[in-house]
Amino acid sequence: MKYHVEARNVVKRFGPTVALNGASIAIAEGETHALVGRNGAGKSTLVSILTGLQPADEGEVLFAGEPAPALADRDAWRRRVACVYQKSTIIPALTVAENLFLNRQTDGGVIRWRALRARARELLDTYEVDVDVQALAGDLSVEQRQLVEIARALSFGARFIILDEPTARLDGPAIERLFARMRSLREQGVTMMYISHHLDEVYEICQSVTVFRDARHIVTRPVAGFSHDELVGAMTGEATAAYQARARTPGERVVLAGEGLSLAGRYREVDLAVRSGEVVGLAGSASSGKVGLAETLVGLRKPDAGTVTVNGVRVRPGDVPSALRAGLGFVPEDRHHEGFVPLLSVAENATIPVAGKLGRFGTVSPSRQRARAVQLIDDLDIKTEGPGQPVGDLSGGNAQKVVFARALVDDPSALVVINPTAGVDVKAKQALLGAVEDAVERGAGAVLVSDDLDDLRVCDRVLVMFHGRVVKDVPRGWTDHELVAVMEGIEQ
Amino acid sequence: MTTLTASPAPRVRLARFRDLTLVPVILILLVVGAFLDPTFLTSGNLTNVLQQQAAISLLVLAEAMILISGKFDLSLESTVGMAPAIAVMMVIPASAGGFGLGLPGSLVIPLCLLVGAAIGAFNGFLIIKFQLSAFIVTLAMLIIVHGLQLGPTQGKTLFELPDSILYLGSAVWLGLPASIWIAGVLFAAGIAGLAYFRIGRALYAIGGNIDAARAAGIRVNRVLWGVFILGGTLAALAGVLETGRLGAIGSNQGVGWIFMVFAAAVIGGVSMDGGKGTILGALTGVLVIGLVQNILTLKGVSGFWQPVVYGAIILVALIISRIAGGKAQD
Amino acid sequence: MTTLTASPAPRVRLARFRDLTLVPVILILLVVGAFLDPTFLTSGNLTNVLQQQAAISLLVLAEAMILISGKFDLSLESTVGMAPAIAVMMVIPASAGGFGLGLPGSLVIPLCLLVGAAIGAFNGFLIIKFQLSAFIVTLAMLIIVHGLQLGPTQGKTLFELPDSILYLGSAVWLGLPASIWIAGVLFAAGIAGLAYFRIGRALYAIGGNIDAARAAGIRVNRVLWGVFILGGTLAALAGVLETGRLGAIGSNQGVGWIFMVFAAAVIGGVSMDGGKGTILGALTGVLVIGLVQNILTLKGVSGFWQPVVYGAIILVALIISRIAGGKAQD
Amino acid sequence: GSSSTSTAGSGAAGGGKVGIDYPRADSDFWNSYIKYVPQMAAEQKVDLMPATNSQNDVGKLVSNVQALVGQGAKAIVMAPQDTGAIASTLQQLENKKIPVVSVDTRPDKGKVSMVVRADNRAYGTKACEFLGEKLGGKGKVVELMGSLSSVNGRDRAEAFRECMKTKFPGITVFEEPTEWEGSKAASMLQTRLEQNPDIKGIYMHAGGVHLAPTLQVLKQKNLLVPPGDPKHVFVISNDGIPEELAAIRKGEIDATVSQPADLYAKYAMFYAKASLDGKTFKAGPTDHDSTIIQLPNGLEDQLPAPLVTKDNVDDKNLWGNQVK
Ligand SMILES: Nc1ncnc2c1ncn2[C@@H]1O[C@H](COP(=O)(O)OP(=O)(O)OP(=O)(O)O)[C@@H](O)[C@H]1O
Ligand SMILES: Nc1ncnc2c1ncn2[C@@H]1O[C@H](COP(=O)(O)OP(=O)(O)OP(=O)(O)O)[C@@H](O)[C@H]1O
Ligand SMILES: [Mg+2]
Ligand SMILES: [Mg+2]
Repeated sequence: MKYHVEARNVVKRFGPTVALNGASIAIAEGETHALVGRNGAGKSTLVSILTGLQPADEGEVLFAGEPAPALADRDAWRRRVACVYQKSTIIPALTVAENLFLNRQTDGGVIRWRALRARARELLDTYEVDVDVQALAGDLSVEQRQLVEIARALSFGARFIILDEPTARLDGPAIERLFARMRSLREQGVTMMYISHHLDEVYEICQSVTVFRDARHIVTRPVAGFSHDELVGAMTGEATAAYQARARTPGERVVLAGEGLSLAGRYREVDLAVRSGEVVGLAGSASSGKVGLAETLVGLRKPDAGTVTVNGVRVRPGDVPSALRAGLGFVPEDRHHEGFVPLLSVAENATIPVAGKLGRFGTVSPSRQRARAVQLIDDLDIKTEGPGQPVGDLSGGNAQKVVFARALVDDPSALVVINPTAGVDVKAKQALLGAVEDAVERGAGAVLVSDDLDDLRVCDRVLVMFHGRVVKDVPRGWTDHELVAVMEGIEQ
Repeated sequence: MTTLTASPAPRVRLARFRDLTLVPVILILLVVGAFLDPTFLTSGNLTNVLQQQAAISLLVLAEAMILISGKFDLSLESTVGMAPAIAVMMVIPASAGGFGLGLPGSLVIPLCLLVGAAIGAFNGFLIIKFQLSAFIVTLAMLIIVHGLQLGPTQGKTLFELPDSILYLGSAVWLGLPASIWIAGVLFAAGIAGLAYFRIGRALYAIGGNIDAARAAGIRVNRVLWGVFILGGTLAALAGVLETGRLGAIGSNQGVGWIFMVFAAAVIGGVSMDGGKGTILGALTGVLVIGLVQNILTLKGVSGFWQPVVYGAIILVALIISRIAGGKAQD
Repeated sequence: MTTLTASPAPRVRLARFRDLTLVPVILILLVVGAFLDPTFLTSGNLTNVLQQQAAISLLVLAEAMILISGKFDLSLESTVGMAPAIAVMMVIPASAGGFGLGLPGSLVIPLCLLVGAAIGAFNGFLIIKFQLSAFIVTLAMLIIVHGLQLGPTQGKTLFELPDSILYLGSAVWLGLPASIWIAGVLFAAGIAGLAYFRIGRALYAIGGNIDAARAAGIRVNRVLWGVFILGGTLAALAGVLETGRLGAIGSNQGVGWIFMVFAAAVIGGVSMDGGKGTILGALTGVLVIGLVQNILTLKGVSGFWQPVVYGAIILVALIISRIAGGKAQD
Repeated sequence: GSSSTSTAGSGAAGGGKVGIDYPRADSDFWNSYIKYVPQMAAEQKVDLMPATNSQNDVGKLVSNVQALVGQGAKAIVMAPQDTGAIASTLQQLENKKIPVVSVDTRPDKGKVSMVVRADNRAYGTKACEFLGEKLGGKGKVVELMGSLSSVNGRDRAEAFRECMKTKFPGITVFEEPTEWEGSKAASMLQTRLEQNPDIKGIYMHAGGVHLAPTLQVLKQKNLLVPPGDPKHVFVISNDGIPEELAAIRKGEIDATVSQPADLYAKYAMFYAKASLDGKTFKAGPTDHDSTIIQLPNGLEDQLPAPLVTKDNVDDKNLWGNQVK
């Protein structure tokens, strides 16, 4: 059998961490090959080795049977492989057009900006990405940025493309467009490696799948005939049941309320009330304003009009500390941006909101901090060397769990989580959704903003937003089709 | 449970060592110094080194905190001369070059610290409220504050000073100059404050990711403002110590210090990008610089070549601490 | 299609304007200057301003490129004096203070540029290959390079210079000083290079996100090294222009410039964090600083208060450009 | 009565080590001084320690003095550029009975056994008188000042200002604060000439830094013409470095006040050794064309600082004619 790409017995260590321990993968010519595994299994590390960003400590990489080019020869790598990295490689201070054609603005000689913009617009049009090519990439939403990265990677004309969790930040229609594109590339004979924590996507788009666990290769099999449970079993090393949303009866007390909230360009005249023991979903397609609304509830944004009440306390608009003091916990949309301080430890990141309660006279007792962190690491099953490891060194999903830990650390009575399971593996997803439900069972009320319909299943009701307004309050028991129709504005 | 708590221990110790990458450099300097000059290792000489570095070390302490919180303050060096000069002029009679306000001489130190705090507050105001670049605001303030000393004093040295401002910089407590005690206590407070206090940890969070710090409920603006005010106050106190050591306030007091302050902080492991470094590390940086200067003075290296030797030693210290620390710097 | 092309047009214009937030400041200065002194708006005086800023503007050009690529170079100011001094000493006879190598006088400019390039290359080597902090490496180099001028010259001013090194800084071409032409051409090249060439755009990419730049296939180390070498060469050329303007190489040539260089670049919109700003913006920064200095000289503001006025104007310029630009600075 | 200041040495007897600190290494005048010192010390058999350099920073000067004393200096020669901030150090040295010779500057407070210095106020006055006479008491003059925070710069500026005000009220003076920087001097002079093309006189505080830029600006403006020409701008300088003397010979500048670097070095060594030998001096004229005056905190030997013009520029005794 001829493999288009092969990695053999790759070992990669980061200090004491072994990210890859003799892992191998072999991808056949022209197939779309899934790589799955729990957070921290070593997937992204393999990606950086397959794209020549990092050297492997041991082992080898082959392209079409030939040894990989030297690390310094970036052009040779770029001819062989294009990649959407998990971590953004967008340069915020440059325009979208320039980001799309970075380091290939011209074949030589003077850059013709007008032509470049036209090419960029054309490229984005083929993906139906509606952004101004002259906007600065830093001004785009997380989702738009991701689309730009995907468009860029696919535009190289490389015969091998790696997509590391491209859909973690995309909503349904965008994912559909991506898949359509991937199918047509496959018809042209392009080989792809696809990483995702959404296993149904793996079944939808891939032909075979490789599972990594604990830095090792576990199994490679065709997707057909590999049952969902078997796959999850291979990833986790144990039998895992699908997540069952729990039934509850919400209380009467309103723990989180917004009245008459408006923010120009984002949302208008929104009222909402979350009761104790209730999970309220917030759904909507791109630009519906759901994230902006959620960020207003937690104080990250200041509304033009309206008030937010947490636990009966009217919080100062646009003031996070006053919302936290009133008993709120939240998970922001972008963990890299607002979620964690990369150089600080897991323990420290998780306990910032309760730093005042971990010692007397303004001190923070390191032992109490560590004890609290160890408990959170246990609860949320965070894979880390210990509470002292900097969060910047964790894998994406584990960093997300740390952000979650920070939201839960003060036992909040109101919880706002935005795309909480972005980039989180199946089992961790259950842990995180379980953590939300646990908090709610302890009497909290929660708002869950998500593009992922699976996440929304834990909600007691889902508020659907469209063009900045709440258009419908959908009670539990909806089908995917119904909800999507409302989100697209097709049915009211 | 035991495995979890047991494993991090070595890491912590390693992390602590990372702040102390200059310790080998200090040891080498001590050995080399002792070898080059018999006076060097005498307690008298080492006390002199510490006393000479006391004032500048307070600036390093201030700058380290400001850098850790991700900001920048160049104007500290001008405060060293201006704050005591203005404070003194408020209390001495017009005949001795003062404003003739007739305030009591005992007020001079509080006034001086107040002036320093006010400069810090003004810096903070422009940088935080107006969202201006810290580098350029404090660069302009470096020039302005120095001008605010030159203008009123007409460039003259103030040498008729109230005793109260001379005391701290020249007194000896328990056999050691008071300025060493003061710097020592403040550094101890800084080390503890940044390691074990909520407010100190907040500086790291702000410097490491200001948005995350804000989202975690830290009152970022308030903390940053406080740091600038504290920085200005420490610079004014450094001015008090320096004034006592020199017995007068020259119009150039503090001028040119800021480069050495940054050098000490950065070779001591404090990052210019914020969120990284410790006060203890900054202290080792101060010591390295003080020892190098002392050795060069003792050896009487020609004034022309002194900068070359001096700069080369800083580079070597940097390389040693890079190798000992094992991480790329920024 | 028309709607698509129509909407972005105003954005371009806006983005361009963002580099030019200092234009209102320049206009205000021109009006105020004309109002304060009749000489100010004469072509003779404005030519003088440009000539006086020519040398420092080359440093600003160099520093802007280095800052845009996310690095830092403080040592440029020392190169301004050291590179021409060493080059001159290589060609003049020992009796005039040279090394007595007997090289022909026509080589002095190439030698000078070579020395500048070598300093840049050494900086780049330490920063890129050794991964040391750019700030502290170039701070040490600032001291060392200046020492490498003081040492060989024994601190003396070099008065006996070959004509070739005096020519560029003192010649007049087509009615304008040659140094203005040279600076103008180099700025034009810099503006075009950073706006229309891949290599120039690579600087933005590297300064904006070095990992992304590397992933995009940019040879990051090579480009950075090139920028440091170019920076050193430009600083040496600035030294040639300054030498020609002053007719001698004093031991303090260039000393103290670097603060003004940063001030010009940063008020001109170049970010200290890398990846942001334009050469055109930096040029407006140079002009603002030159005009302010000229007006202060024309008005004969008292030397003691001059720094206060000067610093205050920089602050005001900063605030105006902040308001005109509408974005927080960093 | 006059005191004997014969240089006849009595060997290295009663002596002890002399520590010396140089104020800076970046000006031509001080570099000449630095070159003269070891030579003069050898001539007078002074046991000189390796010199320190305080780089114009009084904080460093204090540290350096501490180190010198720590290494066994029995007398100190210094040139404190900041005359106030050295007071407490002088106090400490007095307590330790270590005599101090201060060169070029006169400390405001604290005991000194001798100040060796030319009178900087006299420089300003001489320059004022020279320019005043040449310009016939009217016209415009540019004064390129040194650093305002240096005493010497301030003394020259104040004396020049006072003299102009009282003796030549018809002359307008433009004071330019150049911070001893050639670059600033060139820019300021160029701008001022643009504004006032009828400027007829220039007073430079320091030939070392101001000479070349001034000549370059005058040349660019076609003002570098011989004294007879109506366009001539009269230039008087300070320091007396060889290049100034050469410029006087060429007629490019008209005069300079020669600051005696050699005598500074010679008498610094002389008085340091004398104080170690226990010799004392009294106010009055000396045997080397100078006068010792009494200060509240010691004595000052005011060395002669001759005005050099085309007439006496070839005088062998000028220090600027002795170096090469
Ligand atoms: N630069 C680094 N320094 C230290 N440790 C690292 C570094 N990069 C990755 N690791 C560690 O290597 C392991 C594998 O990380 P990797 O990012 O490959 O996981 P992943 O499978 O992509 O996980 P996820 O699904 O969460 O993205 C993790 O334990 C992580 O903490
Ligand atoms: N930083 C920003 N500056 C300007 N406009 C923005 C910014 N972020 C988002 N927007 C715009 O605000 C509108 C609402 O965005 P919001 O993020 O609240 O909606 P959303 O439903 O979460 O959208 P998405 O799913 O795309 O994130 C959209 O038109 C979006 O493009
Ligand atoms: Mg990953
Ligand atoms: Mg969104």
